[in-house]
This record gives sequence, structure tokens and C-alpha cells, in this order.
Amino acid sequence: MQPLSAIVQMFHVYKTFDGNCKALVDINLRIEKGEFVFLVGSSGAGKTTLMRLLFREEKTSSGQIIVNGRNINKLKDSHIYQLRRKIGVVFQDFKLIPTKTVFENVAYVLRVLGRSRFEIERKVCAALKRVGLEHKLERYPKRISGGEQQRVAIARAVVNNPVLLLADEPTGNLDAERSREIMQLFLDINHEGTTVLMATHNLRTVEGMNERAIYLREGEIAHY
Amino acid sequence: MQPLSAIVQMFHVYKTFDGNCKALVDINLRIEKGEFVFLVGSSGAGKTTLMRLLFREEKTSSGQIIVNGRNINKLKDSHIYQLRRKIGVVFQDFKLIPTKTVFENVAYVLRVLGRSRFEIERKVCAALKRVGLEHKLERYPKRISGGEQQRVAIARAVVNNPVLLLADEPTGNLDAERSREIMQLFLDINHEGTTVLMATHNLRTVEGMNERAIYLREGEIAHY
Amino acid sequence: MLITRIHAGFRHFFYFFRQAGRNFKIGGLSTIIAVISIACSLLLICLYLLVSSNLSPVLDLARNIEVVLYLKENISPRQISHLQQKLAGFVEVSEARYISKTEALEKFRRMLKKDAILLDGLAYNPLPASFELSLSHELKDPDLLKSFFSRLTNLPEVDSLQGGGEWVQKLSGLLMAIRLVLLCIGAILTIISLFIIASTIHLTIDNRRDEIIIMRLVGATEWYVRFPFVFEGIMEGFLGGCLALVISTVLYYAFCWEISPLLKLVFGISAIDFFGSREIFLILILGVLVGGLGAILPFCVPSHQMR
Amino acid sequence: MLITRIHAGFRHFFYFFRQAGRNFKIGGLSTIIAVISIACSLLLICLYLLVSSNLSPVLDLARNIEVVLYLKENISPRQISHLQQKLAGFVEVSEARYISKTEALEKFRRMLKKDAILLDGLAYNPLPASFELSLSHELKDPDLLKSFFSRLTNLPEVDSLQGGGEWVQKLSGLLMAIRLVLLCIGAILTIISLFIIASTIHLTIDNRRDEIIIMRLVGATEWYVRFPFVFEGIMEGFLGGCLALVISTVLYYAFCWEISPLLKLVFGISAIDFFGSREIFLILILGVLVGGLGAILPFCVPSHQMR
Ligand SMILES: Nc1ncnc2c1ncn2[C@@H]1O[C@H](COP(=O)(O)OP(=O)(O)OP(=O)(O)O)[C@@H](O)[C@H]1O
Ligand SMILES: Nc1ncnc2c1ncn2[C@@H]1O[C@H](COP(=O)(O)OP(=O)(O)OP(=O)(O)O)[C@@H](O)[C@H]1O
Ligand SMILES: [Mg+2]
Ligand SMILES: [Mg+2]
Repeated sequence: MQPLSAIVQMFHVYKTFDGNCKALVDINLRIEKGEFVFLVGSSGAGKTTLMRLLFREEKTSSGQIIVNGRNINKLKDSHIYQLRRKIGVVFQDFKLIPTKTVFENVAYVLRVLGRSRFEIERKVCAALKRVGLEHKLERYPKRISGGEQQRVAIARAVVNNPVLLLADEPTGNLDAERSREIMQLFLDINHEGTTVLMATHNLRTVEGMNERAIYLREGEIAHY
Repeated sequence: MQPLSAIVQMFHVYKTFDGNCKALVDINLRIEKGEFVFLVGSSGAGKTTLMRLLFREEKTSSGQIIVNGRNINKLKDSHIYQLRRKIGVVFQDFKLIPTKTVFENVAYVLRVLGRSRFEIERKVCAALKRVGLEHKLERYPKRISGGEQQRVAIARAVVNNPVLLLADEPTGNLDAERSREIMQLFLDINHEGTTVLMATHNLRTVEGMNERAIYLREGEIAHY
Repeated sequence: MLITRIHAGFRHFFYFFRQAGRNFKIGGLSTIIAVISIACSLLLICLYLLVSSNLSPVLDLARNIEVVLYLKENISPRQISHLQQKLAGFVEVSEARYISKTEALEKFRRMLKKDAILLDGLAYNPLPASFELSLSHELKDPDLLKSFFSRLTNLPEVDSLQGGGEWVQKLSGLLMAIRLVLLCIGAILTIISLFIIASTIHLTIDNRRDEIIIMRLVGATEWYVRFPFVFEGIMEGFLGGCLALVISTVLYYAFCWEISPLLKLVFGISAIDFFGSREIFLILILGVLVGGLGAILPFCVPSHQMR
Repeated sequence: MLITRIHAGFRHFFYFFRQAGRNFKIGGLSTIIAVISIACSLLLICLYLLVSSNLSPVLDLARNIEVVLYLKENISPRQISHLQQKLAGFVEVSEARYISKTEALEKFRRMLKKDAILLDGLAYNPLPASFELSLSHELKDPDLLKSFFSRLTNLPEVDSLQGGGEWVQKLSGLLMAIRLVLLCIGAILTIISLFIIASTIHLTIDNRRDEIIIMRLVGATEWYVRFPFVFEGIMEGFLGGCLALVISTVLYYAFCWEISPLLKLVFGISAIDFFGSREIFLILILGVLVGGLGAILPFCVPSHQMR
């Protein structure tokens, strides 16, 4: 294991909200390129917070984080977008843009990169097909079901083959059948080279797969 | 079984969105007072839509719905609040008011009824304690985790001992432990006389309990 | 039963009040911007009131129309006093001063100044006796003025009328025009500012669309949802009104020193007037009313449906 | 490499453009309200321009200051033509008309009308020769006027000066004051309307706070996020400007018929002027600029952080 092959490294990371709510306590973590890692913990354990640190939605209270070879604490605000373009995120609350259609929501990730219309059309349709939503391209997010919204969020996260995929509870609104499909999708993407970090509270999902799991309990890593 | 003891009756209910998307097709349904019923179906089956019809967030395209002895198709807009005050709802996307604290979000249901400060304080704290959030009263919804938000939504739905409780995927963001607690909470409430209708995609939850389940498949009742 | 209802009513009221206060704090920058925006539009009305109320004495000064009625020769003192009474009887006349032939010559001499030597060679007094009339302020319409003048000229004792010509009619017309323009500008400014206030509050409430939908979903009556917003609108309107008054006070004192000496020089007005309590009241009431109405408005249009 | 970059740039541009158009449609009532609100505030500037540009010929008319220079007795024709040249040399004088003693008596006779019989008994002509001077428009300052008058009085041929007294200074002062007040009102109106436009656009963008946060989270650069909103602001400003121009055209024609006859009567102005292309351009540019700037503003203040 050379140091260069790590995609995420966290050193003594603390995150405290509002001065007293300790969401993360002394997190030390190393994720290799190409790994598939689960982040397991009960409600309020700090899974989402850890992910939000990785793409700089929040700053650490102390400690260092290195993502894809860059110390993201030292990243200037105006360069954060470079980090985020390498990371695909499935947000726990989906975070779809309500004024854009399903297609445009997924396409936005490619638009910011200035891709051609042809490429955008091809990739977005492929991604939406993978999550089984090819027939709802022109809907607005408020006009599809909860599970469908979640799948749009998944499509958006994977559409540009990110280096790192952060999936926060990505199957919470999906039935068993769909969940299995989505897990397969993540595995496929993982095989194509993307590192996957998936937060879940569902121990069964973890048990069914033969991958590493990181356990969080009240902000601390419980068992590595 | 006298007809009077039914709390929900649906007769040939259809719901079509935007003229072509058939979300519900010919639903006939009867739920007795005091029952605990699961509504099971995969993503996009129409579970949420069915619930939204019950508290008149949407109107039926055709067919009649009788809730608590009233034909809600004939309800005037200005009287909808009377229906809604009898129903507690756990929304799939929580629908917490972002500008109110956790306490105020739950308290709002009692405020609209003009309850005394003392009663509000007592009931809200009790409800939040039941879902394990008694220490986060003064937080705003954006400042708590996804699972915590879901529990606030649950607390809000049960705080006023509704006649009918509609719970849409209420454990989607909760770990197994918490889920069990919440299911127990619903059972307790059910024993106190509240009729519970719970939508879920998780067949395991249903199998673990010995209650009636209604299966939806692409808007139709599949197996009764 | 009734008592519990009243009790609940009070609770609601206090709750709304607290909520409005809290919303105000939470709204943050948006609320501040809305208040300043409202203040700006009310400031328009303030400025208009300042300018127009200070213009009106100037207009009144200029409106002291004076005409001279020249009398025929050989009018007896009795006829004169008779005429004086008659003139005083006209509502259109506010004052009638008799100028005898001797007084007229004296005046003319003063008027000619150094050319008065011309008059030294006169054998008789060629100037007629006259009445100087100040016309009352009610006489605004040039047409009315014309017909009144012809009535004056037709009096048996009157030889001719001076000053009732084109110029007086022009002046009177000009003043009418200025008043009309001022009134129109005032109306337009009021409409504009009321519209801006209402739409500003609409936009701040539009921000809370989702919130309002949720409130309805958990069983709030329509009025229970609206009241805090209406309260908030009223408070924004009131604060906007106060701010507008403060700004116009500052502007007033800043300009007073600049313009007062000029005005004194030109019109003899000692100082510009500021608002009376009536105008202050008007501004605040406008702010409060439009704030409250503007807050109800967004609920009446169907923009609060889901997108 | 460069070519692909340019290519991508064009793509971005067209995408922004389409997005701005779509946002416009989606915004619905809010956008309409914002446009009307902007139109209202630009209408203020329009009205100001209309009133002040139409007032300025009136002010110019009134500014034709005329004074009379009375000459000493026994001035030779050569001295007179010398003086005429001298007076014409002053930049302050736009026209100098010589009035001989005979002409003066003739004028006086006309002025006295029926009292002219007074003059029949004169043995000699007591009136002096004079120059009637029209002063040029540049002479605004009462102090300058005063010093110029004393220079005139000190000329050897001049006996005295009439009309250069208090009245002319008052008039000149009044015009200065009016111009100053108009300028201040214009400045205040401009500030108010610009502020309202910026804050209206701020409020519409504030509605989309969550959207903007999401765009940033999925890797958009700051400018990529801002551009569609800036475009939208520019379009709202432009439409608001157009609407303001339309409304002021309507108001103009509505009032033209009302006020024109009065103005003709009073000032002899044949018609009120409407905007030239310069003013139209100004209004639109203002709308576009403030719309664009107002759309950038909300990004620069930290209200877009999460609540
Ligand atoms: N913005 C915030 N401000 C203050 N406290 C926060 C904020 N976000 C999260 N927290 C707190 O930090 C802790 C961890 O939250 P986090 O969202 O990471 O939990 P989680 O593991 O994702 O839980 P869940 O499974 O419920 O989503 C919780 O106690 C939560 O209340
Ligand atoms: N407002 C709407 N406008 C148009 N179509 C809608 C709307 N809401 C739901 N639908 C469609 O109706 C169907 C049923 O949706 P519904 O939300 O009831 O599904 P669900 O059973 O709750 O699914 P999930 O488990 O994913 O939440 C879906 O195909 C969805 O796309
Ligand atoms: Mg979470
Ligand atoms: Mg659903």
C-alpha cells in the first residue's frame, strides 16, 4: 500500500456544531483508490457530517483531510468546484433543483463542464435508464415519487463517472428489488474505477456484501 | 362489521396526473376504526398518492372517498382544516417548517387548536421524548440529521392523538433499532384507538408484524 | 365554553405577535431590504408632500389677483359708498379699496419717479377715481373670471377695468395647470409607491411558499396561516414609514439651509414648513395599511400552489 | 485545445440564455411582479425627465433678463456708436438696442394709453436716450449679475440703470433655486428607483437560495451559478424599462390634451416635448445595468448560507 493510492485520508478530524454539538470526534480514516466502503451508524452518528466534510460543504473544526491528493482545508473557496467535480454525491435529502426537469437536473453536472449537447443527451439518458427513469425525463422533481427522486439523485451522482462517489442512504426510499439494482449499479461503477463510500443504517445491506465497513457511534469510529 | 365503524372507505377511486400519468386506478378500500394497515408497493406504485388523497392534499380524478364519516370530495376548501386536524401525517419528505425550531414544529399542531401553553409544553415534550429527541428542542430542522428530522415528523404526527395516522415510509431514514422503537410507538398509539395506515416498501417490516397489508402495483390493488 | 374560546383567541393573538417578531429576525437581510424598499417608496410620498405643501403658499401668494376699476367722471360720494357696498357684497371680491382722483395723481407721481416733473405742468387732474379690488382665492377658473369681469364693467358707475385682461387669465390658468400637474404627480407617486410596497411584501412572502403549504397541511385555518404574515407586513410597513420620515427629516434639514435664504430672497417666505402631525400620521397609516394588504394579496393569487 | 474551450464558452452562453428565458417563465407571478415593480421605479425617472425637460424652456423663457441703461444728456452720435460696440463686446450682453429720446417719448406715450394727453402739454422731451439690453443666458449667479451691473453703471456715458435692481436678482435666484431643487429631486428619485430595482431583484433571487446552494454543491463555478440570474436580472430590467416607457407614453398622451392648451395660453409653448432617443436609451440602459448589478449583489452578501 503506497501512500499515493489513497483517495481519502482523514487525520484527527473533529467537527463541532454551534460550539457544543460534537458531531465527529477524532476521526482517522484511510480509503484506497477503487475501494467500496460502507459507513455504518445509527441515526445521528455523524455519517452525513463526515461526507459533507469530504466535499467541503462544511469545514473541519480541526484536523486535516486529504481528498484525491489535495488537502481540502487549504483549498481556496474559489477552487472548491474543482474538488466537487471529481466527486459524485447522492444526498440524503436528494437536493434536486426544483425548477429544472429530471433531465436538466442530471445534465447540470455535465453542463458546468461545457460538454456538447450530443454527449450530454447520451450520458444523461444512459444514467437515467440505469436507474429506471428513462420515461420521466421532462417531469419536475416535485411531480415524481420519493423513490423516483432518490433515483434521479443517484443518476446525477454517477453520470460523470466521478473519482469518488459519496452515497448517503441511497436506498432509504427504495424497495428491495430496486435497492438490489442500485447496489449492483454501485458495484459496476466501482469496478469501472470509482471509489464508493456509502452511508447506511441498514446492517443487512452491509452483511450481504463482502466489503469493508466503518462503524460510527456518536461521532467516533467504533470498530475498524 | 357495521358500516359505521369504517374510518376510510374508497369507492372506485382514480387519480390521474397531468392527463396521462395514472397514479391510482380503481381503488376500492375499507379500513375499520382501530385497524393497523400496511400499504405496500414498490417505488412509484402510488402509496404516497393514495395518502395524499385521504387528507385532501390532492383531489380524486373520479370516485368517492369517505374519511371519518365524511365524503371528502364534497368538503369545502375552507373546511379542509377540520379534516386535517383529525389526521396525523408523517410525510415522506418530512415537511418540517424550516423557520421554526423542532419544538415549534411539533407544537404548531396544538397551537392551531389554541391549546394552553402548559398543555403544549407537556404534550410536545412527551412526544419528542418518545422519539428520542428531547435534547434537541431548540434546533432548526436544517441543523439535525436526516433520521432526526424523520423522528420530528413522527412526533408531530402523533402529538395530538389523531383519529387516523398516515405514516409514509416513516422508518426509511432510521436504523433497525430505532425502527423497532418507532414501530412499537405506532402499535402503542394504535392500541390507544388511533387507526394507522403505514406505507412502506419494506416487506420485512410487514412480515414481522401480524397485521393486514394492502399491496399496490402500478396504481392498482394487487392482492387484498 | 365562550370563555375558553376567548382564552384561545388571546393565545392565538399573542402567538401571532411573537411569531411576527421572530419571522422578522429570521428573515434577516431580506426583511431589512424589504423595509428599506418600502421606506424608499414612502419617501416618494413624503417628498411630494414636502414640495407641494411648501409650494402652495407660493401659489397662494401669486394668486392675489388685483384689478383696478376706473370710475366715470362726476360720481357723487353717495354713489361711491353705494358702489363700495355693492363690491363688498360680491363673494368674488375679498377687498375693495377706494382711490380718489387726488390719491391717483399722487400714486402716479410716485410711479414716475424722476419723470414726475412732467406732471408739474398740468392744469387739471386727468386721472379718474378708481377702486382697487383684491379678488378672492375661490376664483380659479379663467371662464368664471371673464364673466365676473364683464359683470363689473357693466356696472353703471364703472368706466373701464384694468388688469382683468389676458395676463390675469394667463396667471390663473397657469396656477390651475400647476395644481393639476402636482395633483397628477401626487396620484402617480402614490400609486407607484403603494404598488412597490405590496409587491415587495409579496416577494418576501413568496419566499415562504413551502412553509405556508406545510402550515395548511397540518391543519391550520387559512386565517391562522395568514395572520403572522399580515402582522409582519404591517410591521414592515410601519418601520418603512418611520424610516421614510427619518430620511425626509434629514433631507429637510440638509436642504433647509441651502434653499431657505433663496426662498426668503425671492418670495419672502421665512422657512420651509415640515410635516404636520397629520402628514406623519398619513405616511405611517399608508405604510401599515399597504403592508397589511400586501401581505394578504399573495394568498389570494394561486402562486402558492406547488410548482 | 483553445478551440474546444471557445466551443464550450459558446455552449455555456447559449445555455445561460435559454435558462434565463426558462426561469422567466417558471418564475411566473413573481417575475411579473418584479418587472412591474422595476417599471414603476423607472417610471419615476421617466416622469422626472418629462417634467424637467419641459420645464427647462419655460425657465429659459423667464430667464431673458432685460435691463435699460439710461444715458446722460448730450451724448454725441459717435459716443453712442462707440458705446454700442462696447456693449456688444460684453459676453454677458446678448443684444443691445438703442432707443433715442424721441423713440423713448413715443414708447412712453403708448404706455400711458389714455393718459397720454398728459404729454401733449410738454415743452421739451424730458426722457433720456437709452440702451435696452438683453442679458445672455450664462448670467445665472446673482453676485455676478450685481458686479456686472456696477460695471455698466460706471461707464462714462451711462447715467443710470433700470431693471438691474432687486427684482432681476430675485428672478435669477429663483431660477437657480428651482434648478437646484429639480436636480436634487432627480438625484433622490434616481437613487430611490435604483435601490428598489436592486432590492426587487434581490428578493426574487432570494427565493431561489436553495437552488443556488445545490448548483454550487454539484460543481458549478461561482460565475456559472450567477450568470443565469444576472441574465434574468438584465432581462427584467430591460422589460421594466420598456414597460416604464410605454406607461409614460400613455400618460404623456393622456395629459398632453389636458395641459397643452393651458401651456399654450400661458407660455406660448406649442406642445410638451416627449423623450428624445437619448432619454429612451438612458432609461433602458439604467434598467439593464441596475438589473444586472442587482442580480450580482445577493451573491456578495452572506444571506445565501444555509439557515
Ligand atoms: N448543521 C448542523 N448544525 C448543528 N448540528 C448538526 C448539524 N448537522 C448535523 N448536526 C448534528 O450532528 C450529529 C450528526 O449528524 P449527521 O447528520 O451526521 O448524522 P447521520 O449519521 O447522518 O444520521 P442519519 O442517519 O439520521 O442521517 C447529529 O446529532 C446532528 O444533530
Ligand atoms: N404531482 C405529481 N404529478 C405528476 N405525477 C405524479 C405526481 N406525484 C406522483 N406522480 C406519479 O404518480 C406515481 C405514483 O407516485 P407515488 O408518489 O404515489 O409513489 P409511491 O408509491 O409513493 O412511491 P415511492 O415509494 O417511490 O415514494 C409515480 O409514477 C409518480 O411519478
Ligand atoms: Mg444522515
Ligand atoms: Mg412515496
